Amino acid sequence: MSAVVAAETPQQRQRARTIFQKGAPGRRAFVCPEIDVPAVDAGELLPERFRRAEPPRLPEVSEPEIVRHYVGISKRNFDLDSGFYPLGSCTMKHNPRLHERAAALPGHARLHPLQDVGGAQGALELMWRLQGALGEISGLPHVSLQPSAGSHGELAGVLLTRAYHEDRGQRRHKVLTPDTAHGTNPATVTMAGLEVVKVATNADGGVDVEDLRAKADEDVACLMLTNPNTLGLFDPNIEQIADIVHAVGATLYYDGANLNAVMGLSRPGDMGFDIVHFNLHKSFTQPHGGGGPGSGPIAVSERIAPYLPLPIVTRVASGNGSGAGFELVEQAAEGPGSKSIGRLRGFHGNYGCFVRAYAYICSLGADGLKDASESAVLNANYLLAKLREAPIAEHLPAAYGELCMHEFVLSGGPMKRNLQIKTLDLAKRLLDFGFHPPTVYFPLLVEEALMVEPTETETRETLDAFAEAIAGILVEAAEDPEIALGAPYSTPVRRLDEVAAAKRPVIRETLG
Amino acid sequence: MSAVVAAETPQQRQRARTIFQKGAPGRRAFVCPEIDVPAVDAGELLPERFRRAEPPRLPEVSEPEIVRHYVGISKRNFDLDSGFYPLGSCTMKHNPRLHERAAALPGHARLHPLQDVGGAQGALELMWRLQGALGEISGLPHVSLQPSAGSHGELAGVLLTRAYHEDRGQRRHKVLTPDTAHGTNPATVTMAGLEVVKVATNADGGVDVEDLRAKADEDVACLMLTNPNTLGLFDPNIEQIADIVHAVGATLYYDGANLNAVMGLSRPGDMGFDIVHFNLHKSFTQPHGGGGPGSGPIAVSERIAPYLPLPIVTRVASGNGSGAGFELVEQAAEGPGSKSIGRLRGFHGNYGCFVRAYAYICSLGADGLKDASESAVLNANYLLAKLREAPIAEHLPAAYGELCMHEFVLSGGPMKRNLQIKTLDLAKRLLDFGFHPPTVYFPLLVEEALMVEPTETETRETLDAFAEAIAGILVEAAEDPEIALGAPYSTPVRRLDEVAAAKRPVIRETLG
Amino acid sequence: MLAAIGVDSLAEIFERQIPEGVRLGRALELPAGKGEQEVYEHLRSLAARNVSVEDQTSFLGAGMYDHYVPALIDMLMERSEFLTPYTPYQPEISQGGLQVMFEYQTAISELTGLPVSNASVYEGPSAVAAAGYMAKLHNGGTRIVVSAGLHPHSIQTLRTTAHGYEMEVVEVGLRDGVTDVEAWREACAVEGTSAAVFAQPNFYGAVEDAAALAEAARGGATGASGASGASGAGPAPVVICQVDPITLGVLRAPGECGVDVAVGEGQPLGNRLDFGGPSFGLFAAREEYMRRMPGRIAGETVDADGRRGFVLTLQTREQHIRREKATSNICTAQALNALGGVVYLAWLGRRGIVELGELLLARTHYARETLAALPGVEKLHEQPVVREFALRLDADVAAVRARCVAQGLNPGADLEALTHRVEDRGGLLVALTERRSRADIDRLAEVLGSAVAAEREHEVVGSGV
Amino acid sequence: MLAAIGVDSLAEIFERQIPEGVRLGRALELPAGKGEQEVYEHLRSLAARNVSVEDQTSFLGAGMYDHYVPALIDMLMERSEFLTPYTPYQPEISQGGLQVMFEYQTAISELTGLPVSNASVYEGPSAVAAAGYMAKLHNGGTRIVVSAGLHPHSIQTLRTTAHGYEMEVVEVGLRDGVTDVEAWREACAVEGTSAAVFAQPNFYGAVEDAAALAEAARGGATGASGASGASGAGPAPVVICQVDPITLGVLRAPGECGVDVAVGEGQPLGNRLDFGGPSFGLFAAREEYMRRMPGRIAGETVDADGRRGFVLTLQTREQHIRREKATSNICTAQALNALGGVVYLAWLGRRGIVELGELLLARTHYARETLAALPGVEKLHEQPVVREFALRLDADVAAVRARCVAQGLNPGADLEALTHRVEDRGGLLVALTERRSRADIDRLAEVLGSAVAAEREHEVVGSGV
Ligand SMILES: Cc1ncc(COP(=O)(O)O)c(C=O)c1O
Ligand SMILES: Cc1ncc(COP(=O)(O)O)c(C=O)c1O
Repeated sequence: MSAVVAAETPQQRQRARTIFQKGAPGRRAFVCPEIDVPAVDAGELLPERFRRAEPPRLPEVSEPEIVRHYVGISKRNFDLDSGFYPLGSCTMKHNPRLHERAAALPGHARLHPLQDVGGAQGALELMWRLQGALGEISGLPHVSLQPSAGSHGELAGVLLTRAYHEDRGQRRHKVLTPDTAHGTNPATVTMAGLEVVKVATNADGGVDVEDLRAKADEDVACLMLTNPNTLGLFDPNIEQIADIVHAVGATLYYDGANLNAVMGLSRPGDMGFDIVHFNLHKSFTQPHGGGGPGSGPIAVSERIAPYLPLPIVTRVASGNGSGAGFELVEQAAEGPGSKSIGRLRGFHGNYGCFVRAYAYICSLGADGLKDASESAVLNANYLLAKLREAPIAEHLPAAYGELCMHEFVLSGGPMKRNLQIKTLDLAKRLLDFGFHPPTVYFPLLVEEALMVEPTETETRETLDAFAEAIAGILVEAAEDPEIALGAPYSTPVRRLDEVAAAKRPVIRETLG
Repeated sequence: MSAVVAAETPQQRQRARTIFQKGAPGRRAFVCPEIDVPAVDAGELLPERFRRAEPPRLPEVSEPEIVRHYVGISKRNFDLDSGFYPLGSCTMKHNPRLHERAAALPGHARLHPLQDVGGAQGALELMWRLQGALGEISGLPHVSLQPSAGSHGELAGVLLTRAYHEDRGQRRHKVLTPDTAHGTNPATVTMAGLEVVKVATNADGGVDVEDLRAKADEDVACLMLTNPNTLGLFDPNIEQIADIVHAVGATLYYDGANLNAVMGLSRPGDMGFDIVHFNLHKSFTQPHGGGGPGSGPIAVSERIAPYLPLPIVTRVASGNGSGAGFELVEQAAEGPGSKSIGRLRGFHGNYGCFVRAYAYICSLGADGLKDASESAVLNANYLLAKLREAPIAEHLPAAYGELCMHEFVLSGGPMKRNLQIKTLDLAKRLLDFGFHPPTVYFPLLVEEALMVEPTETETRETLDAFAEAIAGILVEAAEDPEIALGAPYSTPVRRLDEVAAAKRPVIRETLG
Repeated sequence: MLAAIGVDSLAEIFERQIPEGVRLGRALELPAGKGEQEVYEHLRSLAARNVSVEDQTSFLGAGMYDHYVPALIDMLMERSEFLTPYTPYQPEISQGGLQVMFEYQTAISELTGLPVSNASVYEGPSAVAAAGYMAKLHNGGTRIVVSAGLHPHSIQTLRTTAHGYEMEVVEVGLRDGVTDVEAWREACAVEGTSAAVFAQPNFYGAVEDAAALAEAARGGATGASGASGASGAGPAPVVICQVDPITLGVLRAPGECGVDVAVGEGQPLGNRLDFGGPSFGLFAAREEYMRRMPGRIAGETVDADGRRGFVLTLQTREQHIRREKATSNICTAQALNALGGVVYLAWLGRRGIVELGELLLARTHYARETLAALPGVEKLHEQPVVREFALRLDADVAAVRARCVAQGLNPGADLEALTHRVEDRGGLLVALTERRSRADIDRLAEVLGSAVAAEREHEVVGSGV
Repeated sequence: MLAAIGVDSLAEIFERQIPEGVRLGRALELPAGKGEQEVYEHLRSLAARNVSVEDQTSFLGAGMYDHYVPALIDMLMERSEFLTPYTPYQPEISQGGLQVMFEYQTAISELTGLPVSNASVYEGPSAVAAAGYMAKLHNGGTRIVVSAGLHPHSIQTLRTTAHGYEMEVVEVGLRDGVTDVEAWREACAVEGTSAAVFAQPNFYGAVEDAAALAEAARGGATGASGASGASGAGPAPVVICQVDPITLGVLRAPGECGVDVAVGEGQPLGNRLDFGGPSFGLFAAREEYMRRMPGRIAGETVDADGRRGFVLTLQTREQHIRREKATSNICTAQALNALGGVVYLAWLGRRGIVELGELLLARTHYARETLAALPGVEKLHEQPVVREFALRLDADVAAVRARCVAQGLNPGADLEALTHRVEDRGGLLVALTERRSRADIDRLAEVLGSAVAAEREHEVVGSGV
C-alpha cells in the first residue's frame, strides 16, 4: 500500500503559489463606499501629470480566496503555539492571549498618536507605569520607551554615549565589544559613527579582563556587554569590568536581550551599567510575529538621562487639583531629555507592545518576574544536564562551564568529527521531530555552535522529549549520517538552496 | 533517501493524546481571585453532606500546555478556510470575518439575556430587523427566532401544526414526507407525537403527485417538504402539491435547509407553505463550528401566527413619545403568540447567530442575496456539467435531471459495478487530494449517492480542480482499485474502525 | 460557465426549473447591500445601544452568568480549524473536533460523576426537555414530575415539548425554598411516572438535598432507576437533575446522589453571555441510557494502521440513520460552544474549580448576609446557597430595580417576572461570579439599601398615610 | 530536576554564578502579580480613559490614519502561525512567513514602481533615516538635503541618526505649500550632497511635483542617480521620497518620477493606530541599491526536490553575518505588521486602491472647499491634495481645537505644535479616510465654523476692543 503514498507529504504537494498567481480580473474583496460629495472635474481634483496612468498590479481576489490563501500558507509555518522553540538568545516564551485581548481594546488599538493628552490619559499612565517598572527591574531610573526593537535601543544607547562625551567636549571613537557579542552590537557601533574594538573572551567564557584593561583607554566611549552573555554565562568579574570601564570615563552599555535570566535577581544598574535596552518581545513576551514587531525601550543612569530621546511621559499634578495627570514631554527644559539626542522614530514608540509588556508585568508582579527568571535558569540547567548524558555529551559538549544561566551553548565540533554531520544537519533533522532547532553557528567563537534557550514556560516533559530527540538523531547518525545530511523530509519544503537564491536574487513575483 | 521518510506523515506521527493525559499534579492556568470577604466556617457555608468529597479529575495543565494542545489538535481538522467543502445540504459557504468581529463587540457578546429592555434596545432592534428580513425573504410575515437549529425549528413547526389543528378541535395523526426528506424531518414528527407517512418520489425526482393525492386525507396534519429538495431539484408541481395539501385542511411545512437556492428568486410563502424554518448557519453563513452552534428561526403564515413560540420582538411607540422602541413579547393577548405553544428553550434564541445573519443580510442586501442564490445555482450547474464530461459521467451519472438548483446528486452505482470502488472509497480518496467529500449515501433513494453543493463563494478554478480530482481518482481506480479502497493515506489518521467503536463504546478517557 | 452548462443565460437556468407562478417577480424589499465598513458601523451602533456587563456592574444570573472568559478561549474558538468545519462526518480529517468532543465528554462525565456524556445539546432548558423524552423512551411512562425549583424556562420548555410527546407535566411545590420532599415522593409514586426532575442549586439559589430527592423519587429505594418505584407497579422514574456546572467543584456530584441523568446550561463554562445564546447544554447519564441519549457522541477507535483515533459513534440513535425511530431529532448542535466549555474546564483545572466554588460560596454568603441585613430586605429562604440567592423586598421590585439601574448597577433579576408566581412577588434573585468583588457587593448593599428605603417611603407617601 | 542538575537548591545555581555584590537582595518594588481577570480589568480601565477614534469623529492624520481595517486582517494577524514564530531562520518550517514577505515585497514594488523592496523596516521616520544611511554607503556623501515638506518626525529622526553617521542635514523651505524647486536644486548641487529627501504628498497635504524634484536634485539630468550631479563633481544625490502608500492608487508611482528610493509609513495599509505603533516602514529602491538595503529580504529558490520555496536572502548585508560591516543594524523588524499590509493590499485589490484614492480625492476636495469657505478659515496653500490638507485659522488653534473636542469632534492636528515653525501658527492639518463621510465633514464645518467664530469673538473681547 505504501507505494500509493506519494513520497511527498500533503503539504509538500501544495506547491507554493503567491496571491498574485491567484484570482481573476475583476474579482475583489473591498467594496468602496459611494462617493457622497458633489462630482468635480478629475483634473481639478488632481492634474493629469500627477496621476498614475496604470493601477498597480495588485491581486484581484475575493475575500474567501484571501482567507484560504493566507490560512493555507500560515500552515507552512512552525510556531511557538505548536511546539518547542529553544532558539537561543530569542527567549521564545509563551505569549499569553490576554495580552492580545488587552491590546486589541479600541481604547488602546484605535487611539490616534496625536490624540490630545487629555484624551490619552490611560495610555500615558500605562507608559508611565511601564517606564517605572522597567526602571526598577533594571536599576536604572530614567526610561525612554521610544526605540522600536533591541538594535534600535542599541543605536539610541550608543548615540547617548556619544552625546554624553560630546557634551563633555570629548569625541571618543571606540566602542569595546567582546567577540561573543550579538551582531547588532558592532553593526550599531558603525552606524553611530564609532569604531568597534573587540575584547577577547577568557577561558571561562567571560570577558578577558586583562585584554579589557589593555584596551580601555581615553578614546573608548563605551563597553557594550551582554550579561549573562551569549554563552549563557554570568560574568563573575562584572564588578571589576565596570570599574575598569568607568575608570577611563567610558560608559557601560547592557544589551538586555538576556534579561530573562536575571529579573528580580540582579540588576544592570547595580552591576554598574549606564544604559540598558530591553527587548520587550523577549523578556516581556511580546509575540515575535515572524520577525517583529518588537520594542526596545532603554533605561539609563542619572548622568545619561539629560540626553534621552523624547518624548517621555511624566506625571504632573493636574491643573485643577483633581489628582495627578500624565504628560508627554516633547521638550524638556531640565532633567531627563533636556539635552536630548532627538527622536529616533515617529510618535511615541511601539505602544501596542507596551500594552502587552505592561500586562505581563502586572500578571507576574515582583515575585512572578523573579520566578520566571529562576524557572528559566532551572529549565536551562536541567536541559543542559540531560544533554550531558550519554550518548549526547561526547558529540555535543557544552562549550563552557558547568552551570549556565537561562541558556547554554553546545559545540557540534566533536559531532562533526565523530559522526560526519554538522550542526546544520542536526538542526535540519530536528525539524522532522517537530522541534524548532536552537540558534546555530552563534556565538561565533564556539565551533559549530548550538545555542539553546528553553525558557521558563516549557514543561519538563518537553525538555525530556527534546533531549531524547537529540540523542536519537546522534544514534541514527552513527548508523547512517546520510539521514541527517538529507534532512528534513517531512517539512513543507526540503532543504532549500540558499546559495542560488543569493546569487541570482528573485525577490518579487513576476507579473504577466 | 525515501527509506528515511517514515511511511507516516508528520501528523500521523503525532499520536492522539488527550488533555487528560497531559500536565502534572499542581499545574494550573487559572489564578483564583483572593477571597476578599470575612472567613466563615465551611460548614456554615455549605453543610458537609452537600459537599463534594473529591474534586472532579479535571486536567492539571498550564496555559501554554492548553494552547499547544488545542492548537495542535486543531491542525488535525480540515476546515472551510482551508479548502473546498462541497458537503451537500450543508451550504458550506464562506464565513466572513466581519461577522465574528461584530458578534464579539461587548455590546452584543456581553449582554445578559435578562438585561432590562431599556438596556437592550440595540439587540431588540437587531432581532426585530432580522425577523422582518426573514419574513420578507420567505414570504411568511410572522417570525420566531427562538429555535436553536434547523431540527429545532422543525419541532417548533410540527408543534405549531398540532396546535393549529387542536385549536380547531382536530387531532390529526399523520405527517407526510417524501422519501428524499432529511432525517430530521421524520425524527421530528415522532418527537412531536405524530406519525410519518412517506410519499413516493416520481421519476423526475419530485413528489409523486398521485401518491400524495392518495395519501392526503383528513388525518394528515402536514406535509413537510424541502424545495428544492435534497436532490437539488425544484418541484415543478409545487403549486399543485400545495393545493392538494390545503384541500384537506393540512399545513405545508418548508424545510429551509435549501433556501440558498432561491433567495430573492422564489418564496416559500408564495409557493403556499405555512411554516418555514431557516438554517442561519447555512443560507446565512453562521460558521458551522464543527457541528454548531446553529440557529433555526421559523416564519409562518397568518393562520399559524397565534401559536408561535414566545418571546418575539415587536416595535412599539415609546411611552415618552421619543420615537420607537422595541419590546420582548413574553405573553400576547392577541395576534402572534396569543395561543402560543410556549417556549422551546431558555431566553431568546441564539442571539450571537442573529448578529452574524443580520450582518450578512446587511452586507448583501436585496440584490446580493439574489446574486448569492444565482451564483450558487450557477456554480452547481457548472460543476455538474464538468462532472458530466468523460471519464466521469459513465461512472458517476447524475441521479436526476439535466439542470439542478444549488446542489445535485450523483449515483456511484455504476462506479461500484465498473470499478469496484464505492462512493465511500471515492470520498476517502478525495481526502488525499485536499477536498472535503460531498455528502455521501444521502438521499437514501439514490444508489451510492454523492450529494454535491459547491455554494456561491467558490471560484471556477476550485470547481475545475475538484472535477479534475474526481476524474483522476476514477482513472486511478480503473488501473488499481486498491488505491481508493485503502484511502486515505495522508490524513492525520487513516480509515477508522467505526464498527469497533460502536460495538464496545469507549466514550471517555480512562483516568488513573 | 454558461456555455459549459449549455444554457444561453443565467435566467434560463431558473426559468427551466422554477414555475412562473412561484417566481418572485420583484426585488426583495430589503435595503441595498453595504461594504464591510458600513455594516460594521451599523452593528457597532446597535451594540452601543445595549448595556453590557462591561457597562454596568450586574448581579443578573438566573441561568446565565457573567464569568470571566479567558482570552485563550476566544483565540481557540476563532481558529478557522475549529470555527469553520461542520459535524465530523469524515473522521479522518476531523480528528481535532472529535478529540475535543471526547475530551468534553470526559470532563462532563467527571464533573457530574456519571459515566456517559454526549457531545452537548442546544442549551439548558431544551436539555431538560430532551431528558424527559429520553425517559419516555426508556420506560414508556406518561407523567413527568418537576420540582417548582426548576428554572421556569426549563419547566415551560418541558411543557411545550411534552405536549408533543404526550406526557403530563406535574409540578411539585417548594417548602422553605427547596422541593417539598413529601409532596415529591407522593407525586413520583403515582403510576406512569416516567421522570422526576429537579434543579441543583434550584432556581432560587437553594441547595437541594439531591440524594434525598433521588431516593424519594424512587419511593425510598436506593440505587439506580432500574429498581421499581414505591407504588410497586411500574418502574421507578428516571431521576433528572438540572445542574449549574460551575457549582460542581463544591457540590456533591449528581452521580453520587443517585441521579440518573444530569443536564444543564453550559454557558457558565467559558461561554459568553451573547444575550442568551448560543451556549451549550450538557447531558450525562448512567451507562444504561447510553443507547438512548440524544445528540452526537464521539468514541475512541483505531485506524487501519492501529493508531488511536476518534469517530462519531452510537449513530444508530440518530436521525440520519434511524429517521423516525431516532432517539432525538438533533443534528446541528453546539460543538464550538462545547469546545469553549472543555477548554474552560482545563483552564480552571482540578484545583481551580474547587477554589472558584469556594470563592463563590464565600462571596455569596457575604452578599446574602449583608443584603438581608438591610431594612426592608429579607432572605426568601434559609437554605444554603452557592452562587445565587433570593431575597424578598418590602417594596416594588421593578421600581427598586429601576432605581439601582439608574445608579449604574443591576441588582439582579425580578423573580416574579420570571416565574409568574404570586408568592414570588417582591423576590429578587442575586447572582455572584468571580467578577463581583466585595467592593461591588458593598456598593450593591448601599445602592439597594437606599433604593428600597426610597421606595418604601414613596409607597408610604403614595398610600396616603 | 535539581538532582539531575546536581545542585541542592535553586539558590545554589544562582549563588554559584552571580557574584554576591550584584545580587539583588530584596524583592523588586512592583505590585504583586494578579490573575488574568484582574489584569484585564485594569487594562480595560486604562483603555477607558483614552478617547479612541471609535469614541470621537476624528480628522487627525499627520502620519497615521484611521482607515477601516477589515476583520480578516485581525484574524490572520492573530493566527498562532503568524503571530508566534520568530524570524524565519529555518526556512523549511517558515515558508508561510517567507512567502508573505515575498508577496509583500512584490506588492510594495508594484505600488512604488520600484523593482526592489525589502520585507519592511520599523516605521516611517526611521525608514527615512535608514535611507539616508544607505545613501551614505552608496556614494559616501556627507550632506542630506531635506524638504521642509517632510514629516517633522522624519526630519528629527534623520537629524538624530545623521549625527551618528556624520552627515549634515540641510532643510529646504516651501513655496506655496510645496518644496521650493529652485532652492532645492541649489542645495542639491552643493558638493558632497549624498541624498535629497522629500515627501509625497508632503506634510501639509500638498502634492509635490515629484518628477521635477527628482530632476532638479540631479541638476536637471534625468535618469537615475548613477548620472553625475549638476555640480559636475560628485555623483548625483540619491533621490528619496517618503510616500503615503494609500495615495499610490491615484498618484504617479515614485519609480515613474525618477525617484531612487521610496520609503514610507505603512500604517495606513491595514494596520491599526495603536497610539503610534507598531506599524511598519516600507522601503523600496532601484535595482542598484539591492545589496545595500537594510532589513530582511525574502528570495525565491528551490528545495532539494526542485520545489519552489523561499529563503531570507542577500544576508551578507546583515548584522548577523557582517557585523560591523553590515548595511544596517536592524534585526527584529515588523513582519507581522507587514503581513497586515500585504493582506490589506490584496483586499483592496488592483481596482480598489484606485477607487479608494478617488474617494479620498473627492471627499478631501469637498472638505477643503467647505471648510475654507468658513469665515476665519483659509487654505494654507493652493496645491492639489489627496487625503489631507492644511488650513489657516484666524484664531488660536489650540482653543479652537478644544472647543471642537468638547463637541465630540477632533478637527485635525495643530500644525505648529508638530513643526514648531512660526509660519505654521494658526495651521490646522485635516485628514480624511473612507471612514469620514460627507455627513462627518458637514458636521466638522459646523463645529469648526462656530468654534472659530466663538474664538474670534472671544479674542476680540479679550483684546478689550
Ligand atoms: C544578544 C542580542 N542582542 C541584541 C539583539 C537585537 O535585538 P532586536 O532583534 O530586538 O533588534 C538580539 C536579538 O536577536 C540578541 O539576541
Ligand atoms: C435538508 C435538511 N433539513 C434539515 C436539516 C437539519 O438542520 P439542523 O442541522 O440545523 O438541525 C438539515 C441539516 O443538516 C438538512 O440538510
